[in-house]
Amino acid sequence: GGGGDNAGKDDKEKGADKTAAQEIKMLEAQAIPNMDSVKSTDTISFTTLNNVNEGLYRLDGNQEVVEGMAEGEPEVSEDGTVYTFKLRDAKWSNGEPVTAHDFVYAWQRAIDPETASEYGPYMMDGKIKGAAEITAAAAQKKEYDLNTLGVKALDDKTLEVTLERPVPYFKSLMAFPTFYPQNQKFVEEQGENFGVNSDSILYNGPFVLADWDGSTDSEWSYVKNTEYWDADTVKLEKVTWNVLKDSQAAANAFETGEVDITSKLSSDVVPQYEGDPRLVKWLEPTIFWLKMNQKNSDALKNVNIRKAIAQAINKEDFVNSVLNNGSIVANYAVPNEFVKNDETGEDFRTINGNELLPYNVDEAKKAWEAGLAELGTDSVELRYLTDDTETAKKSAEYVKNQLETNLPGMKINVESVPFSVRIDRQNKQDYDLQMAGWGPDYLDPMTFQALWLTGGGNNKMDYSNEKYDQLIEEAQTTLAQKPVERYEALAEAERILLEEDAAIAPLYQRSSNLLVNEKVENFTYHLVGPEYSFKWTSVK
Amino acid sequence: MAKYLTQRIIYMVVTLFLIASFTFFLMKIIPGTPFSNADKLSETQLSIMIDKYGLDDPVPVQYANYMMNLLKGDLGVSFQFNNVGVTDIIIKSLGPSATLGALAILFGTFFGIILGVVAALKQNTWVDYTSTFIAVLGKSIPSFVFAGLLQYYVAVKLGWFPVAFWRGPEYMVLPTIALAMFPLATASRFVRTEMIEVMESDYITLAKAKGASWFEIAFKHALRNALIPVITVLGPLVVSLMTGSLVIEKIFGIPGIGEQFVKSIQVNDYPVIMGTTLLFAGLFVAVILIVDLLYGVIDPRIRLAGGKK
Amino acid sequence: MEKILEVKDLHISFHTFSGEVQAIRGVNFDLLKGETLAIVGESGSGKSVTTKALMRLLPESNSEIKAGEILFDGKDLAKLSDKAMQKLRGKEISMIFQDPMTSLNPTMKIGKQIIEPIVKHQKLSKSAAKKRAIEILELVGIANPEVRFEQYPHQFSGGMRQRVVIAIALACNPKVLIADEPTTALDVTIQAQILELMKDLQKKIDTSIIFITHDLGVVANVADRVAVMYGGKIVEIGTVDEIFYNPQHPYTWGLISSMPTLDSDDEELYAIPGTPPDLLHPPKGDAFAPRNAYAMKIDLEKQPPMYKVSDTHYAATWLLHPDAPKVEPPPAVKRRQREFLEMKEGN
Amino acid sequence: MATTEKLVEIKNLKQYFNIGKANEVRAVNDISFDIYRGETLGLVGESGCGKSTTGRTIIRLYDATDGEVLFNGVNVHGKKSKAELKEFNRKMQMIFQDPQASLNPRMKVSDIIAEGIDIHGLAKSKEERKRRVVELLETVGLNKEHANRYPHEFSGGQRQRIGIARALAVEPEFIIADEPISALDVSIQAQVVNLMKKLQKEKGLTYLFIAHDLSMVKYISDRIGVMYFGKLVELAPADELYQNPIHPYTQSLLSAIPLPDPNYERNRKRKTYNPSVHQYTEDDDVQFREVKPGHFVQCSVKEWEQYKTQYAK
Amino acid sequence: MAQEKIAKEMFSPAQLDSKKSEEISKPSLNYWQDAWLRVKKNKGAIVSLVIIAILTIMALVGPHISGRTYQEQNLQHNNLPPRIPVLENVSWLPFDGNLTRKNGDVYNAYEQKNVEEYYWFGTDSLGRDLFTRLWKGTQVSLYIAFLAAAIDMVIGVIYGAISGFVGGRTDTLMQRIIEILSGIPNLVVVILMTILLDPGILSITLALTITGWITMARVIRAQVLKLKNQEYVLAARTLGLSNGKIISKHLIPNLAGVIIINTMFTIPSAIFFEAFLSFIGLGLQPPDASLGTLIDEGFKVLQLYPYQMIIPATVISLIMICFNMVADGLRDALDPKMRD
Ligand SMILES: Nc1ncnc2c1ncn2[C@@H]1O[C@H](COP(=O)(O)OP(=O)(O)OP(=O)(O)O)[C@@H](O)[C@H]1O
Ligand SMILES: Nc1ncnc2c1ncn2[C@@H]1O[C@H](COP(=O)(O)OP(=O)(O)OP(=O)(O)O)[C@@H](O)[C@H]1O
Ligand SMILES: [Mg+2]
Ligand SMILES: [Mg+2]
Repeated sequence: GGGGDNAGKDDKEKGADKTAAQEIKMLEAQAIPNMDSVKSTDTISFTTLNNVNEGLYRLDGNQEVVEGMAEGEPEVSEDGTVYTFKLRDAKWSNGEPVTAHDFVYAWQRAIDPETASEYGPYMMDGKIKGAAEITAAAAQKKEYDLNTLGVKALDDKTLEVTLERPVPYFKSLMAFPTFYPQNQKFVEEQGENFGVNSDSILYNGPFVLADWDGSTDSEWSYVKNTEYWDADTVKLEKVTWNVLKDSQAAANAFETGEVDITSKLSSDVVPQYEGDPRLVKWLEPTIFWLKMNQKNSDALKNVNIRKAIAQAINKEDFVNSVLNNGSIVANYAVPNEFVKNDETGEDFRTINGNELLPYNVDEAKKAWEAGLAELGTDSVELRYLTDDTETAKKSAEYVKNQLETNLPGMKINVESVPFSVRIDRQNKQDYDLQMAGWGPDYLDPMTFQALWLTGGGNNKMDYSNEKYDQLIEEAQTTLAQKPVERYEALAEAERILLEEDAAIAPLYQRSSNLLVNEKVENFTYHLVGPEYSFKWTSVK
Repeated sequence: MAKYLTQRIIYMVVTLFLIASFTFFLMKIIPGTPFSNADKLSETQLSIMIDKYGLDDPVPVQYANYMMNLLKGDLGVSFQFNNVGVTDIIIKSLGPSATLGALAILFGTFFGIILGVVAALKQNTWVDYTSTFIAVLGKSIPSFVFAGLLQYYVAVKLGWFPVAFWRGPEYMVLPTIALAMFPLATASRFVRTEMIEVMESDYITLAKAKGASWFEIAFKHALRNALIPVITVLGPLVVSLMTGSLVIEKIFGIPGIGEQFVKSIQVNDYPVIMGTTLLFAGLFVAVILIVDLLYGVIDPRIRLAGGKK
Repeated sequence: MEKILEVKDLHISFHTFSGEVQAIRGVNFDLLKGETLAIVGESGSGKSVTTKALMRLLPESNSEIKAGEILFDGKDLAKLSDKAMQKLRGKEISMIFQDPMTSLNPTMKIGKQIIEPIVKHQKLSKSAAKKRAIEILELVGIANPEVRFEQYPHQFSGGMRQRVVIAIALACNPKVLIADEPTTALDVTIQAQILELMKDLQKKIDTSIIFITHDLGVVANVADRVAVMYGGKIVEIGTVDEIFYNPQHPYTWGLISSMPTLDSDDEELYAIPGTPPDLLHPPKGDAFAPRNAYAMKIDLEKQPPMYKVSDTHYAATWLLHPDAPKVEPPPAVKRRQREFLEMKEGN
Repeated sequence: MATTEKLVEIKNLKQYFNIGKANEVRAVNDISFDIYRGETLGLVGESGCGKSTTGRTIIRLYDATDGEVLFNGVNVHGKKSKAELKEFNRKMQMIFQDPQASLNPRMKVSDIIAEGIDIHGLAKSKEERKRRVVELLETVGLNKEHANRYPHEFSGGQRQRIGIARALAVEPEFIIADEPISALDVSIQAQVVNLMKKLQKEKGLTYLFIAHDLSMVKYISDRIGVMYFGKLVELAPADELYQNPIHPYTQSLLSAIPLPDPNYERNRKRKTYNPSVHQYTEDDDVQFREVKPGHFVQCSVKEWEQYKTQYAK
Repeated sequence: MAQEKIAKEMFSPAQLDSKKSEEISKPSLNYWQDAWLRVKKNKGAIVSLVIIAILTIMALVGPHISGRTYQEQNLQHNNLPPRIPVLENVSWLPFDGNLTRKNGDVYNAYEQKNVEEYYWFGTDSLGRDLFTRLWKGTQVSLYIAFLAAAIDMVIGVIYGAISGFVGGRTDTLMQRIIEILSGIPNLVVVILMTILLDPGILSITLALTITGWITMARVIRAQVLKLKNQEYVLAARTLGLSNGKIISKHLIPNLAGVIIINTMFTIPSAIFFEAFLSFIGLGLQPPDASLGTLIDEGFKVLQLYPYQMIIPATVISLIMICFNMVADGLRDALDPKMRD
């Protein structure tokens, strides 16, 4: 407590002497929609939560899980389904201690159908014991008991979590804001008002949120939390945020020094900073692919046609000339530089590489001919559903051109619609081709591969392969605690998905680009959930 | 007068009610849900959410509920934000938009009128052509281009004004100029046309015969009479400017209602769409009323007719 | 009597889409102090253009004074600067227009419109100007001037508006008052009132009036002298008696005989046939010739000069040339000429 | 040429505008008179007294608020079949005040004149239509070259003659001329008046001639009605009205007309009319009464007696 | 007065043709010929008309001149600046294929990419020929403008004419409807249209049409109110002409001027509206192009490849200026007060 205080003060004085104020100015493309950790669903809310609150663990700059509210490693049962966490001494910003009950309360709230959290069930169903049952009961309007959720406070400082089955990546999940603690008394006191502005939130993270007026506010800031258990590590005194949606405007503001770090730049702006050291790039684990809906189109039921489509697009040209922002060609369904094998430390991609049905016009044409012959037609007309964003439209133009040029007889009708409409049509399977992207919610290939299970919630294209289903099932059960075999099974599944079935046609893995003032040190970004951490960042 | 006003207000309420109803049903036709992560929700979960927000009720029932709440002054709670009342959202985001809109209207009409008057007085001279040119340019260059150019050249290159944000008077200059181009162009066109007509009227000749100077003639005699049609077009323009130009707001990072509105349409945030529509429509009918009353202020003949009703 | 205004050989053209309209083609006249000169002539003959030229109110964009002088107070108005002209307008020369309904600014209070020239030219204070304005309103016969002062034109009837216009014109006791068809838009009873008012006021402030109309009844009522215009020229000018009782120009004959008198019931009215000349392409000879039953060959070839009939009476017709045959004017005119002779003898 | 056969009978005609509103106008307020076949009835009065409204109501441009108009004994107002309406539209025609405004600027003169012919199917062939148009043009003193021109190419007098030709095209019996000469130049007024007189003689037309210029009205009319504020205040043969104007308003009106005679003008005495001279009371039965044979005046019983003694010979 | 000698015989009566006195010296021109004469005198309007004609022709033939289609992509040739044979040697003209980097370096993009061909107006990020796309875009923009204007004219005119002519309750009701329509935020309607119909040219046009005609209807109504009491309309009624015929024969022809002028003003706003829709992502679907989408795309890369925006922006401005000039010219020409 007291020591931390002094250290903070010293830092401040030193900072003043060094003339480099420990303060940075950030840009964001959106306001913060939701600061209720169990209900928030979007990156900016997650990022804010990540900096002003803390779960059992947090991610560091190497995407490694490091200690948070939990002290040390959890105790895991033999079968890998029961985790026991020891909590450290930490305080909420109102002085109350952070206890195991706070976690139990938050998690139960997150799964409670009354709360209508989107991420609660999404993150817990099938993983935490009892979660799926509660949701199912509620959907059928039956009684349910939140206490059946597999989370218990053994005492104030001990939290026991029971899983449905072993979840190899469970620890990394604990860094995700949905699993953050909430102080029951405070939340209930605030009632409707909980999380509506910076005064109606309790903080237990490296910073506290200041002058945030609520979701419509376009300016807010983080101020160093001197009560934070690891306050010594935190160098920054303040991080101010502003909302600016336009990428070019963001770059302009950066040029004039009005901001230190821009929001992510759109690919139109990136080429302006080609070779500029201030341009910071990293590969995001987000893949964009064409989903091929087998429900409505006979052509897409035909594997040759699908293979033809998958191989007919010159992705190299696309990422280099059209996107031109550091995105890379993806001939895979699980991203590169995303997860490493716990045991070997090898990237998941090393198994299958980047060679699953790559661009090959000749092969594509062959498959096309074969497919057309099987269908007994010489032309195929497909609807291409996509978002109405710039990149989506440009991709559509390119893909359409490639398919129509390389596959004679192909006709693509582009339909670009707002996001919510696209999702609605996806859910109704009202499309032929769909350009969709997927980003992970936890650090495991499963966040990508569970998508394509037969009847899976996100399949929505009538893809079904028993073998694939079986491999995934194995990875989730029998192989759950054997990392090497598990990865091999997953890789085999990926190969089936792409090479054998050409169920989807991956295009590229996106890269993030933003401008960072050279005075900023240890700028930390993450690949899942929250985007940035400022715990370790400082100003030169 | 009081009777006339009450009658007008009743009309306004009916109009508003109809607009609200139309919008409600139109909005319900838009496919999709208001849940931002609908692609990640399982079917069971989706059904729980839909049930919880009453979105599976028949549309007429939803409509009736909405209208009942509206009568109580309850506009509902936003979907995209946590626990934020629609009223709150509207009040907060209307502020900057309205300020900016008002500034743009004032600035734009003021210079537009001057431009129009000068063009009319110097009809078919280079002054006139220049003014036409400026006006047409103001109308034909899309405002995002104009805003972008201003931002890059004036703010970044020259450094005269801040690039973006909404923190004080100096932050208002560039967006105001960008937004004012359209009212400026519109006002100058209309004023020119009307002024030309008014300048041919007998009372202007009489004013000349009295020995008035051109300045007195233009601004004391002619302008007022030329303003009526200008007001007619500017009325609705005021509404559209005050309710936020999403283009300007986006480029200059102004937390306004225009952006808010478009976003809410895109994510199917029904309560916000409805609330904002009601606001826009309310402003619209109010402005029409104000314009009608203004006619009276400007033209005493109309005042009498209005008063008689 | 003292000449107050002299117009010499005025030529005015308009540049229009279809070409140059030679609206005024050599007009000469002068105006004496305190007299009323009526200008008559058919529509388009150039009456308004002539008087607007005096005030320099012709549209700048397409009109041009091609030649001539307008002498007022020793100054040539045709060449005066705009500034100087502004000082003159409303103070030395003022004007009344035809339509009282449109010549007042609908959005300005009556009082303000009257005060304007007073403040401008007489440099009076606002309150003094108001006093003066109310006086004038009283003078032109508007009851309750204090109340009326604060009202708008639409609250006035046509006749009252024309009184207001007159009040404005007379506010600075101008030396010359130009009235361009001031009563044409009014009905007869109000017309009579306005005419009486004007005559009254003229006596009081001793202005000279140029009175434009095409109603010969009105001319007979107000004029001391009459100028008859046709096709951009003055074709006959003389005292009111000379013009009405001893007209010389066939156009004047036509005008006079086309008016029914109270006892000319059953004869067919004399009607001037045809249409007015096209001033875009003015005829070589007498502009009236194509409509003139008495036209001679010379009329088609050459424009007639002004022939002197008496010291005050001039007419531009070849019929007055010594070589011209004597012609019989229409019966109505002959009757009048007889009356004229009787009158002369009576005197 | 005027007969005693009643062609048009106007009985208690009323025409109110904006009924029930604050700005109600009683433009025509209970007037009755007859028009004889072949005569010209002049209607005079100050601006806004309801002359045009009377004319327009008679020809059914307005639906009468009350009262009836009999044409050849048949009520013009009330429900009518299409055929009846057409028949009526043929028999009764109108000439308007503003020759500029009464001709469609986008139509050729031939089409303007032939409009009635087309509507009523009066020409069987194109040639006949053309012949009729030329005939009509010549009737009004124009020639066939004018047929293919547009109204703006004509002078005011010529335009008015085109308007007359249009009315004549359907061979009407009765023409309402609403200030047909007020907008014309003096020198052309005579052209139109002469033409109207000539046509009346040739075709036995009946005119309702509305004007406020009394000298022309007197010249053309057989009888003259004087209107004041929606009421007919006096009706008498033209000469009689001029010599013996009875109603004070008529006297005032006559005294206001300037005549083209300087001597007369110098000596003219104008009378003013002040409605209060009548000193009518609530129970005075003010009515249109015959003071002398054919000379009607709006008066109370008391005035009637007085007028009768004063003016009866 | 100096008397000059004049031959006696000159004083004999002249032969006057009585017919001649009714002669009209002006050539017979109908209203439109007359208006055309006036427009012709207005140089700005004529030049504008010519430019519009040229642009229209180019919109039709332009996409076929360069031999490349508007959707043909060649990524090896992307983002090339304009280069035109001959003109490339004129140093002050921007047709030499040079580009400037952010740091001020000038380089020749063609040499850098080893491109031999000439792209007159350069290429975009997908390596498509901007010359072809520009004219394709002009075509679409003009099409949108004309179609929107046409529907707007039809609906607006009919609606306004009925409202004004019938009057009374019908008028009140129709005016209320207009009020409500203009009260519903345009954006809601537009977004809805583009969602319900397949997005693209048709839905944009429809969206435009839904509220675009309101101004026209208002103007027409006001005019009809004025015209329907004109004496020539009354005359037609006394002749027994039916209401429908009165509208079609008398009112509509006299509204033509107002209609044309208003349409001229509608056209630029339609083009503008489409550009706006493109900006918010509701416009045309790729790879179709309109001037609006071209400007929008070009604007994004303005700092690197300014030509991508400047060229379409110039064309759109040109179109707007021309239509405005023509509209102004027409207004002056058709204004009855301006007639000789
Ligand atoms: N602004 C103008 N532009 C072109 N021609 C004009 C203009 N003003 C007048 N004219 C022409 O000048 C001639 C004389 O017109 P003016 O107005 O003086 O006639 P007027 O005698 O006053 O006729 P009225 O009795 O109708 O008032 C006409 O032929 C007219 O067409
Ligand atoms: N359609 C109408 N609606 C309302 N009031 C009207 C209408 N038409 C005429 N009036 C009113 O009726 C009265 C009589 O008008 P009318 O036109 O008949 O007069 P008038 O004697 O023909 O006048 P003028 O000599 O000016 O033509 C006037 O007060 C006029 O304002
Ligand atoms: Mg005149
Ligand atoms: Mg009338």
